[in-house]
Amino acid sequence: MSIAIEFIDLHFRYPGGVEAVRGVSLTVSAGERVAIVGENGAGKTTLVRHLNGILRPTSGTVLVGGASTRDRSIAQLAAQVGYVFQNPDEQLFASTIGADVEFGPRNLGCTPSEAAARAASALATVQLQDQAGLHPHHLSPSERKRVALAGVLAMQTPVVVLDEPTTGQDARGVEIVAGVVDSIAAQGRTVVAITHDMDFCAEHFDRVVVMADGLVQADGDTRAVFDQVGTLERAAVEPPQLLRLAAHLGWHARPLTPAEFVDASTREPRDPGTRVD
Amino acid sequence: MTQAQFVGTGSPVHRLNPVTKLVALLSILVIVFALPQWWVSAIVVVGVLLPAAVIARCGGPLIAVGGRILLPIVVVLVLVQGLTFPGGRTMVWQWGVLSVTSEGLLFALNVGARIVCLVLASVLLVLTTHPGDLMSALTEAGMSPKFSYIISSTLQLIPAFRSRADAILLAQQARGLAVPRNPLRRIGVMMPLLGPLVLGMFTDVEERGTAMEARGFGSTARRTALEAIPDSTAQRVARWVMPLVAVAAVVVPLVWEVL
Amino acid sequence: MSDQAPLDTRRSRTRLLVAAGAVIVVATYAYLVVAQPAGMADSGTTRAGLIAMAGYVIGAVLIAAGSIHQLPTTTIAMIPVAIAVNIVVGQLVAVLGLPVYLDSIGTVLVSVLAGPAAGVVTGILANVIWGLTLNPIPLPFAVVQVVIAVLAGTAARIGVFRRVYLPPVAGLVTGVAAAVVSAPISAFVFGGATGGGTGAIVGAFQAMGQSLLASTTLQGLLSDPLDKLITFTVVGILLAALPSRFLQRFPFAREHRVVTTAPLAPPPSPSE
Amino acid sequence: MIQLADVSYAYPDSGRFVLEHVDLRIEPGTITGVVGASGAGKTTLAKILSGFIPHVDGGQLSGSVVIGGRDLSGLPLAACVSQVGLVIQNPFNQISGARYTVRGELAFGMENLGTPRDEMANRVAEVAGLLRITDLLDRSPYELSGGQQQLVAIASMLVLRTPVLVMDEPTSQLDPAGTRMVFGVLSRLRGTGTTIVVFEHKPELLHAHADRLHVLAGRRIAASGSPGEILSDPRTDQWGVSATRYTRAARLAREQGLVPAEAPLPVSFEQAAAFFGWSARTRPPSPEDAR
Repeated sequence: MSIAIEFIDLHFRYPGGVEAVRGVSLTVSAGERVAIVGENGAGKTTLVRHLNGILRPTSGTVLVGGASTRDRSIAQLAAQVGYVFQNPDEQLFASTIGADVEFGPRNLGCTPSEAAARAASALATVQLQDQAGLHPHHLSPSERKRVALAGVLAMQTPVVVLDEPTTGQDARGVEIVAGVVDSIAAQGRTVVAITHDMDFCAEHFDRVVVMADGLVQADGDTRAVFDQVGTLERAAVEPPQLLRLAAHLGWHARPLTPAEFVDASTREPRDPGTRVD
Repeated sequence: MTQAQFVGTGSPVHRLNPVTKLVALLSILVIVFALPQWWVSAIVVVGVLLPAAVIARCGGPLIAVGGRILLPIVVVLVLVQGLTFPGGRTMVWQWGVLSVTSEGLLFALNVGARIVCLVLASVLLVLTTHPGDLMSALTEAGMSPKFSYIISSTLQLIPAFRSRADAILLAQQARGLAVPRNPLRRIGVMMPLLGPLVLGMFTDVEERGTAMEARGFGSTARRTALEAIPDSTAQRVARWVMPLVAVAAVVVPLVWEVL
Repeated sequence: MSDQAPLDTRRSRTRLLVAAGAVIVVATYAYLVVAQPAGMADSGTTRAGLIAMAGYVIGAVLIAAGSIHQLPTTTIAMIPVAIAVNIVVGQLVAVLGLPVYLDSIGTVLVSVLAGPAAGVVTGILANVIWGLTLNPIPLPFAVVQVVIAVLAGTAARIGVFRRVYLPPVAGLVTGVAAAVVSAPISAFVFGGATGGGTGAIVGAFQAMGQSLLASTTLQGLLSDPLDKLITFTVVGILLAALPSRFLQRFPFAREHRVVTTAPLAPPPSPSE
Repeated sequence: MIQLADVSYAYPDSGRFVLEHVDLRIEPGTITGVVGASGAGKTTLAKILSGFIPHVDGGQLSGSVVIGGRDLSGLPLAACVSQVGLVIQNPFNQISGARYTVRGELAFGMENLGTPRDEMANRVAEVAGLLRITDLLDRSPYELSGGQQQLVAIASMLVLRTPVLVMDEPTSQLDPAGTRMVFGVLSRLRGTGTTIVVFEHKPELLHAHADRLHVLAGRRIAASGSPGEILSDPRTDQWGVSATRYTRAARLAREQGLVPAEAPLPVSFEQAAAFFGWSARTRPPSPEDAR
């Protein structure tokens, strides 16, 4: 079961007076993998916090599965939009990992056995299945972040929002998170991720939204968006390493992954010294 | 930012050494409680506290903060003691079973005046003294620097912990937490809310302890201070005179009664 | 009170300070309750308020000054976090709409894990922070925190937190003690009017013929025991959910086996 | 100079070793990086270097830890702390909160050690200048960005002028801007003679700033070498160490026979430009490319 999400001329002003989102209209259809990038303070988190009702629009509307979020509580929206927060220590509470991951499904009304089954499969997805009996605080910080991810995956929501999933993760942790993003999308569910890791973004997201000053500056296919050097510079966003290198070598191709880069290197013209800075 | 209510107007009262102001506060409390008649408190409020507030240019905040604290207390005091004061005998007003006694009202007046004086004096100190200066001055006067660390860092941690509590609530609601209607099952909801707060506390404690040791907090060297606290001989003299006046306020009535 | 004195005289000095403080508090309470100053009945022009205030505040200051020197840096670093938790727990509890404040969970946790001395300093300074930030009224009640911390630490030492049904009992006892100890301040300093709701209850008891002190004591007995019962119960649940990694870092908790943790794993031998 | 010999350690009540037979040698005045998967024992090694293990965390430590010619296990914590400054991962907890301005926070450590007032003022000004945070001195430490707070945390250790500075994943919680700020500080510290040991994940920045890298894997030092050698080593995946996309693309090109097998793999942007620029211009890379 997958649903679309839509922002219609969304404005949001914090009580302190700062207008963090200044008119955003955006549609994400079911099954899409969208990365939202931009400097801190660009309005990324403020935007996605409207999806599960944490924030309510100052003006404009947010549709999840066609219905407005205005008249539904966070707990109700939680059945459709799973939200993985940046800091796992602000949600892990149970004395074992398994019990914590079952918290979401139990709240959605799953029977204890079904919740346990969902938790087991979610922990397997993040490769923590054999630590289910451990206390969360006996794990390393990056493993705890994966427990929090499993806690939302177990709710099997049609939309999953990830806030900085790779921050504080080591190499293996990033690979596991990447695998999760791919598997969620493969099931036809929608993934919306906020990230600063441009290489992770290039390799695992088919659409990128660049935000700055509370507005969408660019939105489209990953390859196309990362080619708009001017827009990226204004939004203080560094393009992925391989794209920067390809441009520097004067290639026409815009490779997103190492494999694409090597493939492109065989086809690019071999004229010496054509270096475009 | 700290949670303290400090209002930095830079007035002469602000520039006083915090210990002087603290000694003044304590002396006023002793005097007001040693001479428990209501007019003593009234004189202190009108003669000392209000002028000081005007000089310190924070009369407005004093009335606002003081008022918010005092209003419910004074109203309740007058009602409760007026109507039900145990020693009440001479009826002043009666309506059905309710009767207000003059002794009750006098008791409420005496106690109320003292509470007003106590609250206004403390709030004035808090409004005119930055907690950092108060702590540095007390440490210089011999208080253990561990107190100064605890109070200052707590004041600055509270805003961060408030936002952490909000974040925990949001995170659990985002996982479908809804507060059950019947109170008994609400206790079950306690763990998902308090658990992260307390568990997070231990991680902080481990890191903060390490950071404090790394900064020589456990050292037994004679501590120094980067900022000097303003002081003057006049204030040093005042810090001896005021307590003497307070002691006199306690001793004189006792001697008077004996004679 | 600088830290230069050699260790042994410092240790004896801290015990002296704490003992002196305790004696003053007990003497104050005894005088006010037992001696029941005669002039109380007329117009509140007695010195009971001064005695209550001076005795309790001086006592609390001495106990705090004595206790602080017994605490190592890691425990000192814990206190600000515990006080912040104390103050912020109310924010989360408000969501549950329970008729309690639960504003001493941090104090009890510190007493149970790091010992009564640490709990005493946490409780007293939590009161001072309250006075500096919101409202000076709780300041004279600082000594009530001493009672809560000492009882919590003692309960932990005798193993109350090893059984899930014992903490509520210890909480009840502590709540009663807190109500009794705070009554003189509430009566003689504030005339029973420390807040809107509490004042009304005191009035009701006085209307039934109780003295001011008896009324404030009874009012305290209506609210404090329930609040402390839930506080101790919650602390018991939280302790059971703590990983052994956190627990074994507190010598007091380890020494008195405050929470039954599995016997310590034997140290490994390095592989060749 | 830092010298660890056959160091093994197990946390109390854990029953298993986190580090076994670790040998490590760090030259004075250098910037050394230590890489390894999360949970490989990086924080543990950082605490051993700074004396917090065993003095604070307890547990079972064997082997010798010699810094500046003295074995830490024999010294009281106060002496260790004067030798080695430790910057922890979360700047929020490094900041004591005992003072209300950055200036006061920087002086706090020196006040505890009884440093004379004017010397404190000089050192605060000097370190603030070195780290370019002079304009933050009068602001509250709690109103800064993550990156700025981490600079304040580093400065608060630098003012104590410890010969060694250990940094445990200082940028793990920062965004790219904050990360660049912190690593930028490293290059400016090179001239001060302080020996710096950084535990981090970020390959491109380690390659740019570290003189030498050590890999922590399998509870011991699995490899040591220059950043170029370590970060292009085929075993990085097995060590749980992240390689740059340049290295990954170059390794793929080598596996597909597009470049000679012995060609050293690039780590940085410049090296990769030369490496793939070569593939376009059919010229074998010169040795100094593989710094």
